[in-house]
Amino acid sequence: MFIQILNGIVYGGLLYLLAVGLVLIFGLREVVNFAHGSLFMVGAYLGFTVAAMGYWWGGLLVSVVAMAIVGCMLDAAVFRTLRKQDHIVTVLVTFGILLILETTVTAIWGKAYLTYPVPRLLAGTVDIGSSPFPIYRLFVIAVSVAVALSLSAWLRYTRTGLYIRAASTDARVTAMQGINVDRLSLIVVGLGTALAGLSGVVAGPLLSLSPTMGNYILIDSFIVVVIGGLGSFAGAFAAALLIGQIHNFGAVYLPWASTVLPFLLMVAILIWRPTGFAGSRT
Amino acid sequence: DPLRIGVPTDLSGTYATLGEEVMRAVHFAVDEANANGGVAGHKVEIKSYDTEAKPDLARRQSEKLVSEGYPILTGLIASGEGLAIAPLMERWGSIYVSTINKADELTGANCVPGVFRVNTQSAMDAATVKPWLAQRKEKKWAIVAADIAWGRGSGKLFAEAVKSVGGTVTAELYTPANINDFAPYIEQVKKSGAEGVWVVLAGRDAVNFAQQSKQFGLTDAITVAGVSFTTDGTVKTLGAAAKGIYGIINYSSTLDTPENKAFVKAWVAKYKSPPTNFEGETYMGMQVIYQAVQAANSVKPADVAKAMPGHTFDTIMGKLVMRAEDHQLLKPNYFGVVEDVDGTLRPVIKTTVSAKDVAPPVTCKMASK
Amino acid sequence: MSTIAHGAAATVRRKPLAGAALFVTTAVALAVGVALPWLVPTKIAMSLLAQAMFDALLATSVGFLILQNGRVSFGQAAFFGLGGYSVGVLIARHWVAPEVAVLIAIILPTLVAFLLGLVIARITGVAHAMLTLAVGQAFYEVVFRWRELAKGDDGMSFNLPRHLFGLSASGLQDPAVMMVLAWTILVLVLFALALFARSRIGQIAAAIRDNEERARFLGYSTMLPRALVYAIAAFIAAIAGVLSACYNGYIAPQMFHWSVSGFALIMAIIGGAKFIIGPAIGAVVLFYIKDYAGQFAEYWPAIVGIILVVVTLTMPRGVVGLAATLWKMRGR
Amino acid sequence: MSAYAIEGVGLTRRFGGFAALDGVDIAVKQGEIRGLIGPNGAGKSTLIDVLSGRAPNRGGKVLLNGEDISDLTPQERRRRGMARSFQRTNIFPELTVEQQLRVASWAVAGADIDEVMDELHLTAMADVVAAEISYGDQRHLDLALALVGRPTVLLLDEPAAGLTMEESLSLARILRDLANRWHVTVLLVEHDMQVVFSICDRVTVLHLGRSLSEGTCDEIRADPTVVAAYLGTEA
Amino acid sequence: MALLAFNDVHALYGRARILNGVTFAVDRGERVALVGRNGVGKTTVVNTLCGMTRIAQGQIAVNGRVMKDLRGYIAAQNGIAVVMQGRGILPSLTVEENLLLGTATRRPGPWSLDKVQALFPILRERRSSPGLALSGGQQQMLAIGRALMANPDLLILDEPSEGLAPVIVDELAALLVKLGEDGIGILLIEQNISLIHRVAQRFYVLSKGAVAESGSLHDVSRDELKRHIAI
Ligand SMILES: Nc1ncnc2c1ncn2[C@@H]1O[C@H](COP(=O)(O)OP(=O)(O)OP(=O)(O)O)[C@@H](O)[C@H]1O
Ligand SMILES: Nc1ncnc2c1ncn2[C@@H]1O[C@H](COP(=O)(O)OP(=O)(O)OP(=O)(O)O)[C@@H](O)[C@H]1O
Ligand SMILES: [Mg+2]
Ligand SMILES: [Mg+2]
Repeated sequence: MFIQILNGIVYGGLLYLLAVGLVLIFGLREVVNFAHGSLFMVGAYLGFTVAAMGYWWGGLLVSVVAMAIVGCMLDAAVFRTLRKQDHIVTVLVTFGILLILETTVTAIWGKAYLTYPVPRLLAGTVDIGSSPFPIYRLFVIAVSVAVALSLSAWLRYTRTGLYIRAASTDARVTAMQGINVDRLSLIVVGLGTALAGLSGVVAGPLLSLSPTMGNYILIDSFIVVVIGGLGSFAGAFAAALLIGQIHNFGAVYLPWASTVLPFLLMVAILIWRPTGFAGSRT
Repeated sequence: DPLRIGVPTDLSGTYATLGEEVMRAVHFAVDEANANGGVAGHKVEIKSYDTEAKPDLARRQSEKLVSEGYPILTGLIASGEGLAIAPLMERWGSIYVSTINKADELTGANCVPGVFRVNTQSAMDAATVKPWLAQRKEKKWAIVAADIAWGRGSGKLFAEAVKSVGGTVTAELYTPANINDFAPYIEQVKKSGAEGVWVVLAGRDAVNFAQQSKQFGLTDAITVAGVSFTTDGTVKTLGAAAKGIYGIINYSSTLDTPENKAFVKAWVAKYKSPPTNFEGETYMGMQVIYQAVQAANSVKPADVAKAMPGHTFDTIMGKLVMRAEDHQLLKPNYFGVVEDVDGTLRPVIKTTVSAKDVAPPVTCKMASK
Repeated sequence: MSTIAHGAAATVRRKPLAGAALFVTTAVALAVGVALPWLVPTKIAMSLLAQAMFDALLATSVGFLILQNGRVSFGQAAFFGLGGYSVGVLIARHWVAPEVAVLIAIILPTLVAFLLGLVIARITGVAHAMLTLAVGQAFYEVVFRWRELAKGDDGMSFNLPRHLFGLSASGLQDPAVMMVLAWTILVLVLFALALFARSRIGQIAAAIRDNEERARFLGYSTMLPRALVYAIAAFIAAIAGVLSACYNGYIAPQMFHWSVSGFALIMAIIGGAKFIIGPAIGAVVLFYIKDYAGQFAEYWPAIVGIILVVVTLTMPRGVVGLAATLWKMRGR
Repeated sequence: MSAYAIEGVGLTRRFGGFAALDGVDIAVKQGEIRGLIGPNGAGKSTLIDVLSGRAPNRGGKVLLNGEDISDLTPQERRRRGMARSFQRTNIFPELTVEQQLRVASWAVAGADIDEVMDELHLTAMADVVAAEISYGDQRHLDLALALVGRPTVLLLDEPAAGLTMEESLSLARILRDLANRWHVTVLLVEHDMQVVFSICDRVTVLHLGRSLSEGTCDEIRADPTVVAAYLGTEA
Repeated sequence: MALLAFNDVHALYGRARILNGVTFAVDRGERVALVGRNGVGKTTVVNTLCGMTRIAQGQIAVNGRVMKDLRGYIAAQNGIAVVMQGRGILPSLTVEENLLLGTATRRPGPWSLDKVQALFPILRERRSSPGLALSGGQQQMLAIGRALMANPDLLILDEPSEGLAPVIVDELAALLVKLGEDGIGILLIEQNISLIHRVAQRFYVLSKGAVAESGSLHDVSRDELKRHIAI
């Protein structure tokens, strides 16, 4: 039982890492980023390539840094250009980017599934209540909690955090206070994409790598974002943990409905509160 | 006039890796035939379109191939794709040689004159399990299977087999397709106290399950066996995590027949690594097409179709008969384990079950026109 | 007080196609439909055009929901699939007369959508998109797993009856016949939607889309008009599903899959979701682009991706939006 | 028919522990123009929200022509003749001025909109989408949406805000006209004292969620507490 | 050198030309009113300064420097604070966070959180409620307070009296006069003639997208000003 709860937290943590990037980008650019899953995938492949040379932690670093740069480029080249367009139009662009990224990765790394090694430091299992539990999974929990805490602290207590929250509500008004929103969004989209890279690497050893791996987790992340209340970071964290648990206990107790449970939960929550857990945005 | 074969297959969907194997085997067979002056004097030409493993797209792309003059089709992967185009063969005046679809219906309830199957259908896999199970000492088995028709069917047959040899099934878990985290299922297998786990998963699910059970120490603790689980592709991906996993093998490059040895040798010369199970099966499909063309001495699909039923084909698995009643090629099936062969891990055949013993019952009522 | 003539130099409303023009265009389009078998050279071209028309109907359904309700649906495949499955299952099982099966296949999704609309229409934006996705996937899961209904994930083929509505049903699987039929239906649907948009209820729906709260303070119940738009959209999707299922003689869970909904949405936006005809045009354009890109084997997604990026960066209002802008410029 | 067109009894609205409305009673006679004034945050908009059904009303009662309408939805209240305008402009941004007025008129049996457009200087921009007209014109439009179909009870939340002085006075004339000729009852929230004192029959002063005093314009103008708390030099 | 100078500025929204050659200037310590009918383009003047329109012709100079690239944040970084029409309160941020946003440019000066909260006590009382929860007039105070927090050289107010109770308008008038005397430039866009008369020294009348009239407020009576606006 306890192990199952722990497993739920692992999956929830992973979803959070991905969802929080979506929230960041949605907040500032109002972009529903369908390419996020494929950025996660690219991050995983980059990390994999370095890790395969024997530098696991180097892979992590390379992936995060490279994805941050990719994020900045994406913001400057695409999101900034489209900032005045209908949000639905930008969805189209991100979908196009998704297709391009998947094909590119296929061309470079091939279609075959790849397995990402676990770093030596975190290999093996520990016994939790006489049942072996992979150390690596505890690491996943640690990473997501660390990201959650530092991100909320950053957003809540720093000036940049205040500006980001402000710009996420109304970019025009925020700019009129003398804040360069384009630069801010470079940081934010870069950060969000870097987090996608981070989650790609962190998820790598749990999942197999394939050019479409992002698609299998993107929808769960969107559910997290929506249940959390669009644009809410704390809400996303709570929702991610909830979905993680639902996923686990659904698999155990309601296997025939396990795939629709997250959807049902979302429907129920939205009907109860149309703006999600923490939603006040209009 | 050339022999034109259309290859609608999945190049970008869920089974894109298989599609890649399909294409490699088709190209190999075509090059080989053309280097030898073609098939009965006919040069071989192929054309391929991506079906994304979606039935409606499979239909559209197949129709395009047929209309562009490639009326002999092969290479579809998902059973749904094969089932979707089967009824259209007559209208299009084309034939379909199935090499990967596993659904029994294709040559059973839904059989049609224009469809032939070269590969192993699910019922044949099921018949392979019992002889193997009888010789094992594990008596408590858990089942982890994909929650689709194939997984459910296989799981059920395995459970029956376990009971028939006096064992018990401790847990029967059906997993949705393409989930990311198998931890809850692994945990349940562990808790059930099973001595072995029977896995009916393919592709990404197979890889994820194997990798995660290794991390949880499951693979080392109990016997792991499965169907389609130990494909060459999966084993290659998993590396060391695959070692010691048992499984049904439909084709293996380690198969010890002279025809196969020649084929593997030529293959390795070209691609540097031995052919995978899907590559072997696809190649066999091409062999069957070629020989039917030779027998018919025509590339017209109608003539080729006439030459197929009851014909004996000379394949890499030996001389095999295309059963006239349902167009299923009667082939042997194998059981093996992943072992180290010349430094690489590969599924190695341990038990061979003869074509006669795995032959499925005929359920097809072919409306012969 | 003098009137404020100067300040009002802002954009003047786009006048909808004048009544007469609408009727003439429709008549011409119908005539073209009748002539299609002589215009389209080969059987396969006819078959492709017929299938492009199914996509166009589905995209029109998605676009209509955006235009009239301001709601982005990521699950319109639910009604497409429901239409297809209803007709397929009912005909295969011979539970009712085939004509009744067709009617049920169109009415059932419409009703379901109406009821759903009452519940989910008050949710907006991304959350709404996810909700509709959930609905679509729920249907998908059901047919995927309910093997007794239509063979689950493998899908099911079915034979058309000999006659439908007194006509030979085999025509439904003849590319030439299906092409003309689908074209005609599409034209009539677009015509009806144009009439709806000008009607009272259409404009009230547009007002509700724009500002629901104020519409209520003007005295409107906002639930019914929105649910009605859902129902109409589903009705169109269901027609597409029925046509597609009959043409293929095959139904599979993929009909419900979110990727079908997603592509329909993309088609609608590429064409220009702010125009009634936009989604249909977008669907046809994307259908042929994809078909063409298919030549590049597994690299087709990149080609489509690049086209999507380029199209949105250069014509954010869609193909029809660009055409409209060019048309206006010509007038100057 | 009740003597009062619109009546609120014990109206209360709380946000957490804070009472924005704390048991306010108000009753406006048929055809009367009642001014509602008070400091910022006194609860005026909240009162309008409760009367019009925008905000839930906990514990009090709303009567329209003597009939209890507390549980009715806004649309039902509108159909019974109650209309309102908004302090924060609340219009249909993507519809043209004429389109939205037309939609408004359909809800009340196709009333004429030309007169309203004319009176509120919207005719010149009839074909412009509302998002693109100036703020002041948007205020006009907001008011016009409430006036279409000549409701019997009008709840107006700062209709003159953002208008030029001259337009404010013309607005005052329109309201006076409505009340005199058509017996429309008006509850008018306004910080423009010139408007309030020129047309209101009586004035209610709200303070901290309670009714501070009520009386004729002269009485209110003379009330020292009102002057200190609210009017300042305007008195 | 003027704090802000518009020189024959022509500006467009999309294709619609709204400003047709606007010329005016505000200097340090000057209190200037910009008046005109509804829809004449007053807010557009502010929006143009903030880069929200396309300038077809003409120049805008801040502190004597001609601005090439007018983007949203540039005016603020040059010491111009704006109280926007419609207030521009960030609804999900708290009152205090809204105020702190005003200090984004980190300009030194007399105004601090404490002083602003002393000026409008309600902003202290409700400092941790979301901006959304304020009444209309309270939001207006918040918008004014936020602009003061920026310690601007030039304060632009677009109809600041809207929604404010008369006593508060009195206070606002006194405040603006005081600010002007302290050397800050004030550009007041208003409909409330009495406030204009109490605050401004000079006025510009906007009409047909250009300045039609200007002069000193000492020289015109309220009625004359009204007539000017109505042209
Ligand atoms: N959603 C809310 N949450 C918390 N408090 C609120 C909310 N809405 C309003 N209030 C508070 O209720 C009180 C009354 O607000 P209301 O808008 O009715 O004032 P008002 O009299 O209309 O003021 P103004 O003249 O400034 O418009 C105010 O103190 C306001 O801060
Ligand atoms: N986004 C926009 N797009 C097109 N035209 C616009 C837009 N915003 C305003 N306009 C037009 O510009 C003109 C000037 O508007 P502006 O808001 O500057 O007027 P204003 O003088 O501030 O009026 P008010 O006193 O009502 O606030 C108006 O006629 C309006 O129709
Ligand atoms: Mg108010
Ligand atoms: Mg203005």
